[in-house]
Amino acid sequence: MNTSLYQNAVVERSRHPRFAGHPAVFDLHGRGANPLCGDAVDVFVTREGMHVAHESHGCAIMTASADLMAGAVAGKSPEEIAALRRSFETTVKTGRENPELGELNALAGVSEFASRIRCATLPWSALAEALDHG
Amino acid sequence: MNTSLYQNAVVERSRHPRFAGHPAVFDLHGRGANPLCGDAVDVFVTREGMHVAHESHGCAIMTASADLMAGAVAGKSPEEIAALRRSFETTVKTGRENPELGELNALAGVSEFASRIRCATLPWSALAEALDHG
Amino acid sequence: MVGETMSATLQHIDIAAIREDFPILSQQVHGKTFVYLDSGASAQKPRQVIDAMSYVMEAQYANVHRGLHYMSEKTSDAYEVVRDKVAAFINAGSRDEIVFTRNATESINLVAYTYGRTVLKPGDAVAVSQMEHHANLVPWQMLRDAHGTELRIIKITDSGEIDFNSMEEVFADGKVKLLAITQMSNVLGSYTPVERLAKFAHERGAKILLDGSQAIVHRKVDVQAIDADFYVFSGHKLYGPTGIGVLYAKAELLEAMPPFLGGGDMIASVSYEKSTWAKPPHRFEAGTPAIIETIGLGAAIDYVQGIGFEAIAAHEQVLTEHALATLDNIEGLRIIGRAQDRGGVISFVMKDVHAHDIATLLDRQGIAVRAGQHCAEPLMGRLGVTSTARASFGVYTLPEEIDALAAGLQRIRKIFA
Amino acid sequence: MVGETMSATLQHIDIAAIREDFPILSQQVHGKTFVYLDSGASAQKPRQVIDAMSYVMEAQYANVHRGLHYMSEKTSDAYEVVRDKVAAFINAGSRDEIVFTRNATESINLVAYTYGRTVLKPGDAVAVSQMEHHANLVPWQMLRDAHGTELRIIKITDSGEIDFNSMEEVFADGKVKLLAITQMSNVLGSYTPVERLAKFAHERGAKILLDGSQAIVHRKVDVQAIDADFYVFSGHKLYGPTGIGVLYAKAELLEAMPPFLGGGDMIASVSYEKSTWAKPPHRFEAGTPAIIETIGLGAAIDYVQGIGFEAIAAHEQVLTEHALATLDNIEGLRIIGRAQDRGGVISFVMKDVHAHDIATLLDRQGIAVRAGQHCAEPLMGRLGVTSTARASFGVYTLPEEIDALAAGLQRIRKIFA
Ligand SMILES: Cc1ncc(COP(=O)(O)O)c(C=O)c1O
Ligand SMILES: Cc1ncc(COP(=O)(O)O)c(C=O)c1O
Repeated sequence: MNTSLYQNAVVERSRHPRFAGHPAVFDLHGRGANPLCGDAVDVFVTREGMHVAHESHGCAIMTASADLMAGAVAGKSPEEIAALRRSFETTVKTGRENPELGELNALAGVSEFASRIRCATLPWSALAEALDHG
Repeated sequence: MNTSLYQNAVVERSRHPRFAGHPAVFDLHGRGANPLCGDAVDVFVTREGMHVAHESHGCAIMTASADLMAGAVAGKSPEEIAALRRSFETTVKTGRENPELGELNALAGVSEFASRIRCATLPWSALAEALDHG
Repeated sequence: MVGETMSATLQHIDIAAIREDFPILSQQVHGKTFVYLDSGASAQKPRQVIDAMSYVMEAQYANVHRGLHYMSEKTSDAYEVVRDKVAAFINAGSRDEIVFTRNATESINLVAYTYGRTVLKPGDAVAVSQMEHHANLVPWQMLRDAHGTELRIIKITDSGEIDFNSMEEVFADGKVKLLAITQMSNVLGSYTPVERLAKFAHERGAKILLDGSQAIVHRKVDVQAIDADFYVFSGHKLYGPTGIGVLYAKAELLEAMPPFLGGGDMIASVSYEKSTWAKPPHRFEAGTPAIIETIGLGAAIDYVQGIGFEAIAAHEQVLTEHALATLDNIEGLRIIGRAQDRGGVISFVMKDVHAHDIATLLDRQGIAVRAGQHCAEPLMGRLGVTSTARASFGVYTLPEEIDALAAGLQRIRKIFA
Repeated sequence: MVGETMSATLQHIDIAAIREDFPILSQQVHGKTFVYLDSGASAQKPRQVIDAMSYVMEAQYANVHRGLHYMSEKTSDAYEVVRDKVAAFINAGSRDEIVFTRNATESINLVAYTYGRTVLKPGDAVAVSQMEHHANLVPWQMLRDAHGTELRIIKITDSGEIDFNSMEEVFADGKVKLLAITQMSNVLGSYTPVERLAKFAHERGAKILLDGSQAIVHRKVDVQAIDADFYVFSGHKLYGPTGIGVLYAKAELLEAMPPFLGGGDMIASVSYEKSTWAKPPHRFEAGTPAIIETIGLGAAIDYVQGIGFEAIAAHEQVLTEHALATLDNIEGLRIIGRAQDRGGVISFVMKDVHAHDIATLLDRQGIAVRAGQHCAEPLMGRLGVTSTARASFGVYTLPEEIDALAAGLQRIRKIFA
C-alpha cells in the first residue's frame, strides 16, 4: 500500500515525541483545535531560546508535526518562524520538499491526503497564536 | 382540439346560469372555496321545495356545475341529494355517465382533467355544508 | 413581425442547439407538440444538469465534510466548488457569504427566524411590496405574530411598478429596519430598480433583502453592485434541480446571526450543557446537505453562463416584445402589468373566460401555462382579479411557441363566444 | 468462518445481483478495489433511483400542486404517490401524517420549532439519551435556550444500551413531556427497545420522538405498532437521494402544530393582515418541494422493499457477527459498544493508532471507513475516547469486504508496531 506519509520518521516521532509535555514555567501558550475530529494541540513557549513544548491529542500526523516543529523552531526568531511556517505550508500543500525545511520534509507526503493537511498545519497555527497573543 | 368537456351545455350554463343570485330570504347557506385558485361558491337553500341559488366566482366548470346542481336537486330530500352527490362524484371521477344524473352528465368529461374535478364537486360540498350545518 | 423577431432571436442565441439540450422539450402532450410556457414556476433541466447528477451517484458519491476517504473528499470538493461558483455567479465578496438552503422560501424563512428574531426588535418594522410572492410575505407575518415586529406594505402603481411615494410614507417614521422586496414579480413580470431600492433603504437605516427567484434567471446579478444585504433564489427556476436554494448575505450579517437549524456540521463543539457554533456558512447548514442537488446547481450555473446573460437578456426581450404585441391583438384579452422594465413573465385575463378554463383548454393543445393566484393572493386583490393566466419563458422558448399560444387563445375565445 | 458466513448470506439475498445495481461499487480507488464501509454516513444509490430521477427530468417535469397542465399534474401525482409509499413503508395510519423535509435533521428541528415552542411549555423537560447524534441533541438545546424548556440526559450502560434506572430518575418528577431518542446509535450500532420506550414515555404522560435515521435502513419499521408520536429519517441513508427526509407525526399532533416555514403551498388564504394555514401535511411544506428527490426516494423505497426486510436483516446479522468475530481477533483493537441487540455499524479504536490515521491508511487500500466523533461529541466523552473509526454496512456489503478491512487493519498495526 502507498503509505509514504507514514514513513518511520513520522510514526516514530508521533509515538516517541521529543518535545512533548506541559512545562511548569513558560511564557506563551497557544492552542489549536479541529472540532470536526476532536484533535487538539497545546503549545507552550519559553521565549529565551525559543523552547517549544507541546501537548498533542490527535493523530500521528498532528503529533509528529508538532514535535518536528518544536525541533525546527528552537532558537529561531518569530520572524524566522513565520517564514518557516509559510514554507512548510507550501510543502504540505504541494508535496514539493524544500531543503530549508530539513526534517520537516518528512511531512511533504501529507499533500496527497487533502483532508489531513490541516492535521499537519494545526500545531503551526497554535504556535502562531502563542507568539501573536500568547 | 379535444375540448369535449367544454361542450355547449357547460359553456352555456356557465355564461347564462339559471339559478344564480343571492336571494333576500333563505333558510340555509353553505360556502365552498378552493384557496389554491381563488374559486368560491355560495349556496343558498330555501327548504320549502328545496330551492337552491348560487353565487359563483370561478371557472366555467364550477359555475356550470353549481347551476346544473341547483336544477337537479330542486324538490329533492336531503337524503336523495346525498345519494345524487355520490353518483355525481363517481361520474366525474370515472367519466362513466349515469342515467339517473340526467343533465349532470354534461360534466362527465371532467374526469379527463384530474386537477379540475374539484371545480365540479365544490358546489356540492357547499350544498352539503348548508344542509348539514346551514 | 414573427420573421423579424425570430431573426433577432437567432442572432443572440442558438436556440436549436439549446433545445437539443432539454430532452423533455421533444415530448408530446395529448398527442400535441409540447409547448412549455411555465418556466416561471419551474424551469426544465438540460442534459448537462441531469448528467452531472447521475455522475455523482454513479461514480463519485459519499457524505461530505466528514469522511477522510477518497469518495468523501472528492464529493466534498465537488460540493464546495459550487459555493465558489455561486459566489462568482452573483459576485459575492466571499464564498463564505453563500448558504445553501432548499429553496428561496427556506432562505427567506432562515433570515426571518435568525436575523428577524435577534437583530430586529419588537416595534421595528419590515416593509414588503404589494407584489410579493407569499414566500416573501408570510414569513414576515409569522415574524410579526411571534416577535412583535410590524409589517408594512409598499404600494405599487397601476402599471405594476414600485410606488416611491408609498415608499416614502412607509419609511417616514424611521421604524423600518428591513426592506424585503422582489427583484422581479412572478405575476407582473416587472423588474424593480434594485440599486435604487437598496440606496433608499440604506439611507434610511434599513437593510434590504432581495427575492431574486425570478430575476436571477434572466439577468446578470451583482450583489455587490446592488449593495444587497440579503439575496435569495432557488435552483429549480435556474434550470437546476429541486431541493437546492441559495441565501446570500453580507459576511458581517451572517457572523452576527444565530443558527437556524441545529445538528451535525453546524457546530464548533457540543457538550450536553452548551454548544458553540461553526462559522458561516456552515453555521446555517445543519445535517447532510443536498449534495447531489448542489452539484446539479453547479452544472446549471455553468450552463447558463455558457449561454451568457447578454444573449439571454436579448432573447428574453425579443420574446417579451413579441408576446406583448401578439397578445394585445387578441380581442377581450387584457395583459396585467405594464411596467417599463419588464421581462418574460406575462399575466393576462380574458373577458368571460376564467383563467382555469384557459389553462385547461390550452393544455389540451399541448400548451402549458399557469393559472390561478400565483402564490400572490393579496396582489390579486390589488389588481382587482381573482386569478390570471400566465405565460413565462425560458432560454429554450421559441417565438413560434408564443404564436401557438395566441392561436390557442383565439380558439378558446370562439368556444366562449 | 468466512465460507460459512457467505453461504448464510447468499441464502437470504442475491448480493451479486444487488451489487450490479450500484454502479459506483465497480469504481477503483487509488488503483484498488473500492470497499465502501461508510453506508451509515450515506448509502450509495442503485441504478433504479438514478434512473427514476433522470426520468423525471427528461420526460415528466414541472412544478407540483400548482399547474393545471399535463406535466404538472403528472409530476404532482408522481410526487404524491411517494407520500402513500412512505406511509405504507412505515405503516402510518394515514398519508397525511407524512411530511417531506430535507433530512432527519430538519425533521427534528421542525418538531422543536413548532411542537416544541407551542405544546411544550417553559419548565417542561425534553429527555434525550447519551448516545444521540447532534441532530437529536442540538435542536433541544436551542429550544431550551430560546423557550425555557429543560433538557435532560438519559444515561447509557457501558455496553451501549439505554439505562432504564436512569430513565426512571429522569422521568421521576413528571416534568418530561417529550422523549427524543434514537432507534439505533450511529456510533455503537445499538438498537433501542422502541416499543418499551414508547410505553414508558406514554405511561408517564410524555410523547416520544424516534430518530430512525440508522434503523430505517435495517429493519421494518411500524410506527403504529411502536406507537411512535414522531418518527424521522433521511432519504440518503436509505439508498435514496440527498435533499429529502421524512417526518412522521400522528395526525392529531400535526393538526395542533403551527406552521414552520411560511410561503407558497402551506397556506389556506393570505391577506396582508392575516393568513390561515393549509391542513397537514401541506402546512409544513412551504415553497417548491424537493420534487425530483421525493420521486427518487419513492424508487429507493421500492428498491428496499423489493429485497425485503427479512433478507436485509438476515444479511446484516451475518455481516455483523462476522465483523465482530473478525475484528475481535485483531490485537490491540477494541470494539466500542456491545449491546445485545445491535446492527451493522461498528466503532472501534486501536491501541497507539489514532482513528484518523486508520481511516487514511485504509483509504490508501481502497477501503472507506469513517473516523472522528460521528456527530456525537458528548458520547465520545461518555465512552472515554476522543474519536473512533467506524465501519458500517449496506445491502451491498460483502463478507469479503470485512475480511479486506481486517487485513488492512493488520497492516496498519505493523506500521505502528
Ligand atoms: C442517528 C442519526 N441521527 C441523525 C442523523 C442526521 O441525518 P441527516 O444528516 O441526514 O439529517 C444521522 C446521520 O448522520 C444519524 O446517524
Ligand atoms: C418571486 C418569487 N419568490 C419566491 C418564490 C418561491 O420559490 P420556491 O418555491 O422555489 O421557494 C417564487 C416561485 O414560486 C417566486 O416566483
